[in-house]
Parts: sequence; C-alpha cells; structure tokens
Amino acid sequence: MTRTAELAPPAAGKTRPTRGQARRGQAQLRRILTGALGLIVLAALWELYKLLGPADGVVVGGTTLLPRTSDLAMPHLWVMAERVLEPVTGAAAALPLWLVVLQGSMFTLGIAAVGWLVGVTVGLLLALLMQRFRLAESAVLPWIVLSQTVPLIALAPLVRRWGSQIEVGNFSWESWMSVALIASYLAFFPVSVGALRGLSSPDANHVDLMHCYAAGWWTTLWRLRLPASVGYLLPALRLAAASAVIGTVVAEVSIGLRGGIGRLIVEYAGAAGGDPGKPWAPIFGSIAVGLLAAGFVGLIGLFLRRFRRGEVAA
Amino acid sequence: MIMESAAGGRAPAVEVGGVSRVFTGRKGASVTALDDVSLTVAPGEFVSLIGPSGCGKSTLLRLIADLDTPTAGSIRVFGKPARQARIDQDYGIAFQQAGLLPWRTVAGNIELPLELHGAGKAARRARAAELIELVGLSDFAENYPDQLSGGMQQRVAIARSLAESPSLLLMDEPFGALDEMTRERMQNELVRICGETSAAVVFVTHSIPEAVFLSDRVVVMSPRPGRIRDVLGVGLGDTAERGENLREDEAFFHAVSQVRELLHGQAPTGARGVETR
Amino acid sequence: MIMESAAGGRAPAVEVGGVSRVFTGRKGASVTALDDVSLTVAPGEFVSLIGPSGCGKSTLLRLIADLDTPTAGSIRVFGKPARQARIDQDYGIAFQQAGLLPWRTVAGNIELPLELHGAGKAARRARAAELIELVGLSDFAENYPDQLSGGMQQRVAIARSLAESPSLLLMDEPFGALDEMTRERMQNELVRICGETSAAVVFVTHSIPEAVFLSDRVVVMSPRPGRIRDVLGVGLGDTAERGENLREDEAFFHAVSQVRELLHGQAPTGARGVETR
Amino acid sequence: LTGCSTGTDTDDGSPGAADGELTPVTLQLQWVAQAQFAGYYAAVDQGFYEDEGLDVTITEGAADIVPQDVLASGDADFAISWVPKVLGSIEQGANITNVAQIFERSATTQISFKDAGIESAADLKGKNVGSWGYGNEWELFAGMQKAGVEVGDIKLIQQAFDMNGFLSGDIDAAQAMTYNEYAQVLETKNPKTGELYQPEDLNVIDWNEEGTAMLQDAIWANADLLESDKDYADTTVKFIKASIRGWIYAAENPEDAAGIVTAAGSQLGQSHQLWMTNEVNKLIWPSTNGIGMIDEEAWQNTVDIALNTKNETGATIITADPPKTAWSNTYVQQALDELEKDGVDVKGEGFKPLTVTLKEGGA
Amino acid sequence: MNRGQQGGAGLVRTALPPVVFGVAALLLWQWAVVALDIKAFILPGPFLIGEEFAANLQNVIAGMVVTGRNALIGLLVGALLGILAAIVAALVPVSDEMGAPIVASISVVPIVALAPVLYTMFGAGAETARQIVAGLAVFVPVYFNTLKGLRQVRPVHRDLMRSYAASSWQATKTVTLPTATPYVFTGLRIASSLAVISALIAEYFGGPVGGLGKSITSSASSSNYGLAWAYVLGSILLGLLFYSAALALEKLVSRRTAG
Ligand SMILES: Nc1ncnc2c1ncn2[C@@H]1O[C@H](COP(=O)(O)OP(=O)(O)OP(=O)(O)O)[C@@H](O)[C@H]1O
Ligand SMILES: Nc1ncnc2c1ncn2[C@@H]1O[C@H](COP(=O)(O)OP(=O)(O)OP(=O)(O)O)[C@@H](O)[C@H]1O
Ligand SMILES: Cc1ncc(C[n+]2csc(CCO)c2C)c(N)n1
Ligand SMILES: [Mg+2]
Ligand SMILES: [Mg+2]
Repeated sequence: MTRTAELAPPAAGKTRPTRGQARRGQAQLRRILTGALGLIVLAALWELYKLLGPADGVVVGGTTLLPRTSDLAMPHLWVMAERVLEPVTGAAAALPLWLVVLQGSMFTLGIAAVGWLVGVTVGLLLALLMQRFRLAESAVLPWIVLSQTVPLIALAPLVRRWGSQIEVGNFSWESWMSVALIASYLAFFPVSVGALRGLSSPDANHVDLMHCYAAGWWTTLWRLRLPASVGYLLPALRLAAASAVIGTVVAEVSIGLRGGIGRLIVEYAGAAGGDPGKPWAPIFGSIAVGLLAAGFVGLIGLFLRRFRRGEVAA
Repeated sequence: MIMESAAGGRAPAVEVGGVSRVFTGRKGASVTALDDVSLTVAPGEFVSLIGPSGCGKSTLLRLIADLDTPTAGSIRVFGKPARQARIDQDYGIAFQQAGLLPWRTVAGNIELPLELHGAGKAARRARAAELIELVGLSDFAENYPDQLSGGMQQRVAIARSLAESPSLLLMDEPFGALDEMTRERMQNELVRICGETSAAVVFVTHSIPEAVFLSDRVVVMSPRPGRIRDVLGVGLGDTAERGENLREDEAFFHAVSQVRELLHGQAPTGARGVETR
Repeated sequence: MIMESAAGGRAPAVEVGGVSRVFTGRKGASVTALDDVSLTVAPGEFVSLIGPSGCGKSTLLRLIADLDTPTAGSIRVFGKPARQARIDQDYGIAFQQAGLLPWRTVAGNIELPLELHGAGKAARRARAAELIELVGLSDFAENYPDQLSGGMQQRVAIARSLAESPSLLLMDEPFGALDEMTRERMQNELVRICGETSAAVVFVTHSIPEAVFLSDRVVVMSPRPGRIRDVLGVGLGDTAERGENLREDEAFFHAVSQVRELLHGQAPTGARGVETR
Repeated sequence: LTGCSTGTDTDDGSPGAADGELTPVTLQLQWVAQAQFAGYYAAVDQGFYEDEGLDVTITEGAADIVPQDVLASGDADFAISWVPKVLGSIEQGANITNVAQIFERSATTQISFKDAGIESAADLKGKNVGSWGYGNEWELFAGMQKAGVEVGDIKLIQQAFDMNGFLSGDIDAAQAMTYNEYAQVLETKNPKTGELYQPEDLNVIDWNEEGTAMLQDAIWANADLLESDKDYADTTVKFIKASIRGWIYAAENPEDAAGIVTAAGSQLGQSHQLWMTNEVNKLIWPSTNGIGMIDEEAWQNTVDIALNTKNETGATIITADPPKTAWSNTYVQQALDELEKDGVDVKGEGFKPLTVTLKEGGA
Repeated sequence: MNRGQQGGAGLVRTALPPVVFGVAALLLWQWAVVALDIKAFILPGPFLIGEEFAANLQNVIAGMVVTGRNALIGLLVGALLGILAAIVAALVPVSDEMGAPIVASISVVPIVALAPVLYTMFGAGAETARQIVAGLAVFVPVYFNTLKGLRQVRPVHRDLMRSYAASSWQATKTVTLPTATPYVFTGLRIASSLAVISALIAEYFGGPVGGLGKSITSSASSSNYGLAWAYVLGSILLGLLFYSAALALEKLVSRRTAG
C-alpha cells in the first residue's frame, strides 16, 4: 500500500509543486504533532511514576531497575521549568537562567561547528585517499575504527598541551581550538567511513562509462563519485554534527573552557542538592544544541536533493 | 569461417585477432571466457553477437571498448590499438542497463560526453536537442531518469552513445529490459539511426529475431571456452531499406530458424521447419 | 469475443467478471489499470496474457491471487471468492523475480509453503526432493540461491509454486530474466510439467513466441485503460503433444504473426506476411 | 620552543611599576574560578600585581588539567596545586618548586549523617566511602591507615561534581571541602524536616585533628628557571608579594572579595561564595609563621604520608624522598620581609571569621 | 587443507598493511619521544606505555573486567531494547513518530550531561548508571539499523507470504526478521565499541572505583601518564575485543543463514 506513490507513473513533464507541497506540509505538521504527543506522553510518565513509584526506586536483587522518585533524583517538571525563568544566582545583576544557558548553547554550537568543519574536511580527505589507493584503505581503515576506542578524556589534556606549544607569528593557539579539535576527533569518523562507502558506491556500469569517456580520476570524482556519494554523505554529516556537539561538551568539561554548556553542567552540578532544577537546564541546552546541529545539516540535504534522486524511499 | 568483409580501402572498424581472455578466480580456478576469437567488422557494418549466457559476448565487447585487456591476441579499432581508440573517442557505447546518472536530466545525461571532452555550452545544447529529437523524447528533455520508463531511459542511453557521432557503436543487450512492442519500435529506430549515421555496430543480444532483424552478419558463439561457432550473413537488404514488414517476411523466419539451429549446435540446414513440413 | 471455454461440469478455474481496478495516486491523480475485464479460464487450460507494458497484466494476476482487490467486478477461483481460494491454497504463484529467500537452501525454499501449512518434516523432504528432480536441480538441493544462476533460481521458484500440487498456476513473466536458450528449455519443461499435473495456468509474458508456444489461448490486452483487446485460440495441439519442433512449424509462425498484428492494433488478417508475399 | 610567556622575555631586568611596562605572568589554577582562589582574583582586581609590575592572567583549571604539568611544560609561570598531588608529578620528572604555602591548614573532611555513627576514621570500616580521586584521596587513605582500616575494608566510591550520592544515601561518608561541599549539604533541604540541613545533622572527620592533614593550596614555580633566571626569581617574589596582599584583602573584605570572584565569572550563588571566602580565610589566618611560609614539619609530615600511604591498587604517591628543589622559603621570606617593611600584618593574629548564613541552593 | 592455507594467506594479506602502518607509526612516535627528549609527563613513548602495561597487567585486566562487564550488560540490554523498540515502531508507525523526538534526543545527549543524573536516579554506589549509559549509547544505532532492516522486506516476499495466507507471525518469522538480521548486526557492530567507550566515560562522573576510566584519570592526575596510557591501551583492547566479538557473531550467523 505504501508503494502507491512510487509505482504511480511519473506525471509526464512538469509536476505541480503547489499541491504536492501542501500535502507534504500537512504530513510534516502531523509528524511534528505526533512527536510532540510522544514528548507529552513521556512527561506524563515521568510525573506519574514520580507520583506512584517508590522513593527508593524499584530494587530487584540489589539492583535498582527503576529510578528513585525523590525530588533530588526526579524533580518535578515544573520545578525544572520554573527554575529556568529565575535568575542564575541571587546577585542583583544575575541574568535569568534560560538566557545564560542560551548563551552557553550558542557558544558551544559555534565551537561544535568549527569542529564539525574540521572533522568533515579531514574525513573527506581520508576517504578520498582511501578511495584512490586501495593500499591506503587496507592500511588506514582499521586504525580509523580503532581511533574511536580511545577515550576522549585521555586525549583532551594532550591536545591542549600540544596546542599550547603552537605559536606562529600572530597566531597563537587558544583553548577553544583545542575543544574544536577534540570535537573534530569524534566528527571525522562517520564522515570518513560514510564518504568512503559513498565514493565507492557508483555502479561498475557508471565507472565503465567514465572509463569509456577516457575521464581521469579527478573528472570521475567530480562528475560521478561525489554526486553518487551524497546519499551516504548526508547521514554521515548528520551523525558528525551530533558527535561534534557531544565532543565539544565533553572537551569543555575536560579542559575547562569557559562559556559553553559543558562548563555550565560542571558548575551547576554543585547546586544539585539545594537547587535540583538548576542542573537540568544545561542538560536540555545540550540536547537542543545537538538537535539544532543535526537539523542544520538536514538543511544541507535540501540543497542536494537533486543528487538523491536515485535513492529509493526507505 | 567467413570473417573478412569487403571493406574497401579503409581500415576495418574492428579487427579482433586471435583474442583470448582468461579470468583467474580468487581460488585459483581460471575461466576461459574467450578462446582464440577473431572477427573483423567493416566500417558501417552491423554485426550481432549471439550465444548462450556466459559465452563471452560481453567480455568481447568490453575488450573492444578497452574496458578490459585480452590475455592474448590483438584488438584494433579503425587501425589503432583499442586503448588509443578509446582515448580518441572513436566509439560510442550502450550497456544493458541504461546507466544514466540519476542526478542529471535527460539533456544533461546526453551532454555528459560532450561536456567531458570540452565541447562548448551552446554546441552541447544544440547537439543534445538534436539527439533528443532523434530518439523522440523532446517533451522529456528536462526530466530526470527516475521519471522515465525503462524504454525511455534506454533511448536516452542510445542518444548518449551517439552524442559524439562515433563511427562505431558498441551495444550490450541494450533492449534487454524492454517489452516486446517497445523493443520492436526501438529496433526500427536503431535501424533508421544507423542508416542515417552509417556507423558500424557491434550488437550483443539474446534474441534471435532481434539479431536477424538488425544485422548484416550474426556471430553465433558457444561457451566454455567462449568461441565463435559460426558467422551467418543475413543480408536481408540494405539497412535503410529494411522496414517493419521484414518481420513477417519468409526470409526473416528462415534466417531465424537458421540461427536457432546454429545456436543449438546443428549445422544450418536451411529453413527445415518451413520447407519440410 | 470468445471468452467461454468448454469446461464440462466443473467450476471454471478462474472466472473474472467485469473487473475494474483504479489506483488513486497520492497526488490525487488516478490510474485505471483495468477497466471492465472479463475472462474465464477452464480447468487445465493454459492462458497467456500479453500486452504492452502497463496494460494491467500483473494487476489482473494479482487480483486473481487476491494480492489486491478489484475496484469493481467479481473474481471467483474454482467457484469460490478469490480470498477463500487464497486461504485454501488453491493456486501456486511465481513472480518475475524468483523471490527466493536468500537465507534458505533450494530445498528449504521449496519446502517453505509446505512448512507454513503444517506439513510434516518427512513429507516436506520427500515432496521437495521430487520437485527438485522435476526441475533438474538434484545436485543443488543444499545450495543457497546466491550460488545459482538466474535461470536456476527461476526453476526453484517454479518448483516452489508447484509444491502443493495446485490446480491453478499463476505466473508473472517467470522467464523474463533468462537468456533465449535457457528460456526455450524452461518453456519445454513447463509444457511437460503442465501436461503431467494438468493444472490450469494463467501466464503473463512479453514474448509473442513464448505465448504462442505455451498457450491454449492468448489474451491480448491494451493499455490506458487496461482492457482485453482480443482472445486468440492458438490450439497448436494438446499440451502434451507439443514439442521442440513446433517452434519451426509454419502454424507457429502464423500464430506469432497474428498475435503481433493484434498487439499492434490491426485485426488479425491471417498470416499476411507468410501468405501474401 | 616553549612558547610560554615568562617574565624572562622582557629585556630590561626589573620592570617596576614606574616603567609602565608590565611583565606578563600566567597563573594556572587547579579548578574553575571560585573563592578558593579569592586572593589572586582580588590581587588582580585591586591592582596589587600591577603595583609590582606584573600583568597577571589567571587560567582556570578543569577536570583533566593538571596544573603542575601545565607549569612544568612551560604553559604557565605559576600554578596553584596541592603538595601531595605535586609530589607525584615531581617524581615523574616535573621540576617545580613550592615557593609559598598559602593554605596552612587542610580543608578536606569526611562528612556523614549523624545516624551513620561515623565519628572517626576507624568507623569507616565496612562503609561506602566517597572520594573524588584525582589525587584528592590521600588524606583519607592516610587517616584510615592510621586508624588501622585497610583500603579493602571500605567500599570506595568516586564522587561526582555534586553531593547527590551522599544526599541519596549511596555514600555513607563523603569527602567534603569545608569551603565547598560541606556548604552544599547545608544548602539542601532535609526532606524529613523541610528545613535546610544543620551542622548538628552531620558528623565531620577533620584530618587536621586526625593528624593526617596534608599541605594543600600552594604557589608552585618552575625550579629550572628559579635556578637559572634571575628575572624569573624576582618575578616570583613580586608575584608572591602581590598575592599575599590579595589574601590580606580577602581577609579584611570578605564580602568584596566574594564579589570580585563572582564578577570574574564564577557561577556560584552569593551566600555560597561568601561562605567559601570565609572558610578559605580560616585555612590561612591566623598564620603561624607569616602567610606562605612552609613549615618544615608540616612538609615532612606530608612527605611521610606520601611515602607510606597505599591507595586501592597498592601504590604510594612517591617511592623516594623528593629532591631539595621541591620547596623553598627563600622567595616567600623575601616577600614577607618587604611587606613587613611596609608595615603589613602578615600573620593576621587578630583575624575574626564571619558567621555566614547559607541560603537554599547557595543563592 | 589447501583452503585453510588460502585462508591463512588471505588473513596475512588483510592484516599486513594495517600492522605495518601501525608499527611504523609507533616507531615514529617512539623516535620522536627519544629524539626530541619529550618528557613522559608531556607525551609518554610507546615503549614506556608497554612497560607500564606489562608491569601493571593485573590492575589493567581487573579494570577491563569491571568496565567490560558494564559494557557487556549495557550492550545486551540496549541491543535487546533497541530491537524490541524497532519491531514495535515497524509494526505501529505511530509509535515510531511519537518516539522520534525522544530517540533523536538520546542520540545527541552527551554522556557528560547524562551520567550525573543517572547516578542520582539509580544510585552512585552501584554500576547500574554506567550500564544504562552504555545501554543508551547502544540503543541508538541498534534501533535505527533494525528499523531500517525491518523495512527492507522486498515486495515480492511480502506478496509471497500473502499468497501463502501466512499469519502475520509466520510472515514476521520467515521473512521480516531474517531480512532485518544483517542490519541488526551492522547496528551491533557499531554499538559494540560504543558500549565500551560509554561505560568508561561514565566512570569519570562517579560510581564505584575499579574501572579503567577511573584508573586513567587518577594516574593522569599524578602525572603518571605512562600508566594512564597503559589503561588507555586496555580500553582500546577492550573495544577491539567487543568489536571483534560482534563481527565474529555476525559472520557466524550470516554463514548459517546465507551460506
Ligand atoms: N570479471 C570477471 N571475473 C571472472 N570471471 C568473469 C568475469 N567476467 C566474466 N567472467 C566469466 O567469463 C565468462 C563470460 O562472461 P560474459 O559476461 O562475457 O558472458 P556473456 O556472454 O555476456 O553472458 P550473458 O549473456 O549472461 O551476459 C563467464 O563464464 C563469466 O563467469
Ligand atoms: N500499486 C499501484 N499503484 C498505482 N498504480 C499502479 C499500481 N500498480 C500498478 N499501477 C498502474 O497500473 C497500470 C498497470 O500496471 P501493471 O503492473 O498491471 O502493468 P503490466 O501490464 O504488468 O506491465 P509490465 O508489463 O510493465 O509489467 C500501470 O499504469 C501502473 O502504473
Ligand atoms: C572530577 C572532579 N574533579 C574535580 C572536582 C572538584 N574538586 C573537589 S576538591 C577539588 C580541589 C580544589 O577545589 C576539586 C577540583 C570534582 N568534584 N570532580
Ligand atoms: Mg553479458
Ligand atoms: Mg507486470
């Protein structure tokens, strides 16, 4: 039944965009509403469990299977919401919490974007290298996979220490660059793997065709491999965006960069006992930044729609 | 075996001399896809390759196109080594699958070879329009491949193979995916186009009527190892003169029967079916 | 139009009465795939559906198989509603793609319908062995589909469709992917199998010779909207008697020409090609 | 290529305030901006460093930043760190010197709710005991060892950035700095009473009293440079001198000092910040020998514990006595002399701490 | 036997380039450390790391056991939930749409933010929170890949099942699940090393001591970077072990089902 649309013969020549767009808009709206409903259900579950669940959680054989319901562990949702509207501290000049978190989010997003760019660039270059030279692929790919088993917390101080040794002319390494670099360490991975798959994705048929046209490697890359890889690249870029945000937050904590979400998470943690709503604000901030970043990359997909025509709807 | 065709003074379009191709599998086993195959195609001549699956038709075509290199023997295209001919773009090629780039429009796909070889934008446009007209897709120039039926896609691929007016066309089962009616229509168009451009054609097919209908000569191949079993001059009149009625002609059925028998390994006895019953 | 076949006292194998099928696309546009189609297939009769792409052949077959429901009209299989016939497993079906489950062996695939309907293990084994023998794949019973050629896969699919000895076989271009020689071999085998099991067959094809070779009657369809243009009784002898030589018989060529003309929309004038030239 | 900005970079030997040319100096803290470092922030804010011709940049610490490594690798000119943490680094090859022991007392305690009945280190046996790790755990281990409790006798739990593990009862005895985590608990509502927790609700094991206190926040300098670079040595004295003035300012104006730290970007609430300032002052004042003077006995005590205390893997902090260069009173002495010459009270005998009232959440 | 030799040769051919590359990189690193006289507390050389690894093998292995256990439990639970949730989402499309924002959020939330909350919810004195962190990290790729796999059923197979009048459970068992299996394994392979790294980073924010993550940070905080990196090496080995196990399981199952 879901095949209907795909099987329908293409309307010869021109399509009528307006009606289609309206329909798609409607579907989109419905999806958003259902998604919102999902969130509401989750919120209701939270409050319901908090109301009915035992204070010490559901413990079976010494293992806590369901969480504790104390105000410390599961603050009421309205406590979190109210807290966001209040000032960060009692000081006269204190900004409201939401504003501070928003500023932190933007800061983190900015660094994550730089990390993403670096990661994507490195990932693409690696993929090109591996696509071009089979030996490079077999020698490097396992190490790329392995690289992701090294915990960031071990790398972060190294990166900062080495970065601070760099000082060329007017350029001097700053802490935020270390954070961006660590973010790129997570971001490059999906891109290199995805791009490699994408670059090797063209049919033998198409590769033969380019060969028949006596097209060189660069021409084949530009005319065939890159366009063909778009379908693989976009999910990889989205994954990289989420990873870049995660990496940024972790690195902010790790090397203590001020201004971002990671720092707020650490600093508000101390208030967890006396002000249980406060630590949740940067957590939601970090989720929002992640979704925003992933959504942003989704936008890129819109511009590259042309290159995804070959894909069958999942 | 009749392998020479009267070709006048010009170099033959294709000259395959004692070519073998052995594939070595990963497990050490080797497959002799072609064994000592020789074949000459004259300029402007239409030659079909027919034979059971795995007899090496595609392999031979790929060797001519320099998409693969022979284990032994030599291949010359218009008197040059195959590699040179490929670089000089002496041939156009169409595969069994249309192989269009899904992100390019019909026009964009047809322009591709011209673009790669540095033709100017205006020239490309004009040539593409001409070819689209030729294959009867004028209303679809700006459509994307996924908006076309299989037959239409195949026509685009043929137009693309003609883009640089090659004097040699290599086609590997280009009509394999089409339904009978569309297929016949495409065959008629191919006959017309070849008449107009007087290109030589090497045409791989599984269909006996198709081979007979289109060709000057039909090359019947046998598998394991891939060899040329026989070459049958069909000569149902000059390309340009052949028309729709030919398909219901007695000589047509006669030739079909002959090719069938060759394929089944019998000596061609003449149209036994028709004459002895 | 000749639609009734002499069927004796038993209920017809298939009885399609005034069936229409309209697809409503997501964009509101609707396609009339079938328009007021009526057709009766007698028990044991072999009927081919032929027609250009998109004329509704597959749709009709899917309606008979109750894989889809008609917008209007009724379909009865052996006197029961199509749905009941499906649940009672009155038919076997084979699609254009073999559609084997890649994680099951040849034997496992053939056993699948038996397994689903609760046949015992030993019975399944025996029946599968028998069918594998029938389609000539005894050496490959324990192979997986990806180790078989397209033709072999198709033979497995046919064996699978025969597993429960259905009195009706529905086949949608089962030989579409095969090369000419294998295809002819498979056609011969199908003729033999049908002779042995005396099942009725509804057979979709694009190939005129195939339709003519196999069928008692050929149903020629026309597209947009899908309708039955004509039904041609071929009657080239009883199924069991037909053999290889038939293909080179004059009556064969005659029938082929007739179907061609029907397809192209002319009234069947008799074998114009053969007789008037 | 060290790339760091040590005072040695300037050509003219001793840039005084008069020159207008300030010597750039970087100070690496061991944690983020908070009143634990009030003296340094006050010295910046009040222009004490500038008076000495120094342009001080304070670099905050973080979970994975080891201040003594930053110092040793040349990325900072001075660092604040605890003596036991640094001893390990020195043994690993970091050549640095304790030039001023700012905190005289230890602020590390092990706190527990009254009903757990943990009143001394011996009571820790069989309990869930919290610690941050990161080198903050040695006083605890030493105290336990002294009381005959093996590391294997307790269940050791790593504490998070918050005190929730303690408040939820997962940790029976939690590590708490008097100036920070102890206050965090007192800022939390007791669900039983609906009021904030009171000091009476808690038992506190104070390592100063148990005799296993180790030396905490000290100013560390690069030993190689102290040896080879006269300017750096001068800068060190100036830096110590201005820092001490900062700490004196914090003792005399705790509210202002707390405000200065908050203005420097600390996210702590007002009452918490003031509490921390006050508690930190108590670690310094009154000063027995003058602020910053390293007490040889206390140093030796710290070294002894470092040599003999085993952690959960059986390792000790150090395996051999630290080198002579590990500490020096030369510079702080000079700074104190100059200050006393100016009539500054560097012992704070009359120091009177405030009584700070904590508000919920430290607000 | 001949086959076996061939397989051995194949292994050598696939393993040789990365090993050569790796050894070359390690040697270069060691050379740099020696030639540039880099102190261990700035960058330990591979030989030093190796020495520390050998000298503390017992502790490293103990850490691997603790962290590996958490990762394994997280992997099993997360994978199970991911597969179940994907089946539900495939059967009830509304639940897919309702869960979309939640799953999307889980996929972007940093462990840094999550771990402290989970410790409070499930107790800082137990390993549960770490196992949940690993489980959530595993859930995401397993869920997405399984869901994708469940939607790969080919129309011809669906038609076939209908023509057999198969019950929906029969269809699920004979067609849908086997079709999805390779996709599930792709998800598991990605998830396997993710489970290790997540369980490890969760240790950073509390919980019982003994795991690799805690050991890394406490060695580093006393500037014992050789030891810290020996633990890092342990974590790499653990990740590799999990990855190889997932890969082997995938090979095993796919051989059984698809020849
Ligand atoms: N790249 C290859 N590696 C190994 N063997 C190959 C390769 N290409 C073709 N072969 C083998 O060579 C033989 C000839 O193959 P080829 O594709 O030329 O047959 P064909 O006549 O085109 O068949 P079909 O009609 O099925 O397309 C076959 O046995 C095939 O298995
Ligand atoms: N599920 C569907 N939704 C919408 N339109 C459909 C659907 N199935 C078939 N059609 C349309 O119905 C018409 C008949 O399709 P059908 O598949 O029966 O043709 P066919 O004769 O089998 O063609 P072919 O020879 O190409 O297989 C076509 O126009 C097709 O586009
Ligand atoms: C991972 C981790 N690192 C540091 C602290 C905080 N901390 C507690 S005491 C101390 C020394 C100086 O204040 C520091 C930094 C923590 N809670 N968790
Ligand atoms: Mg071929
Ligand atoms: Mg069809």
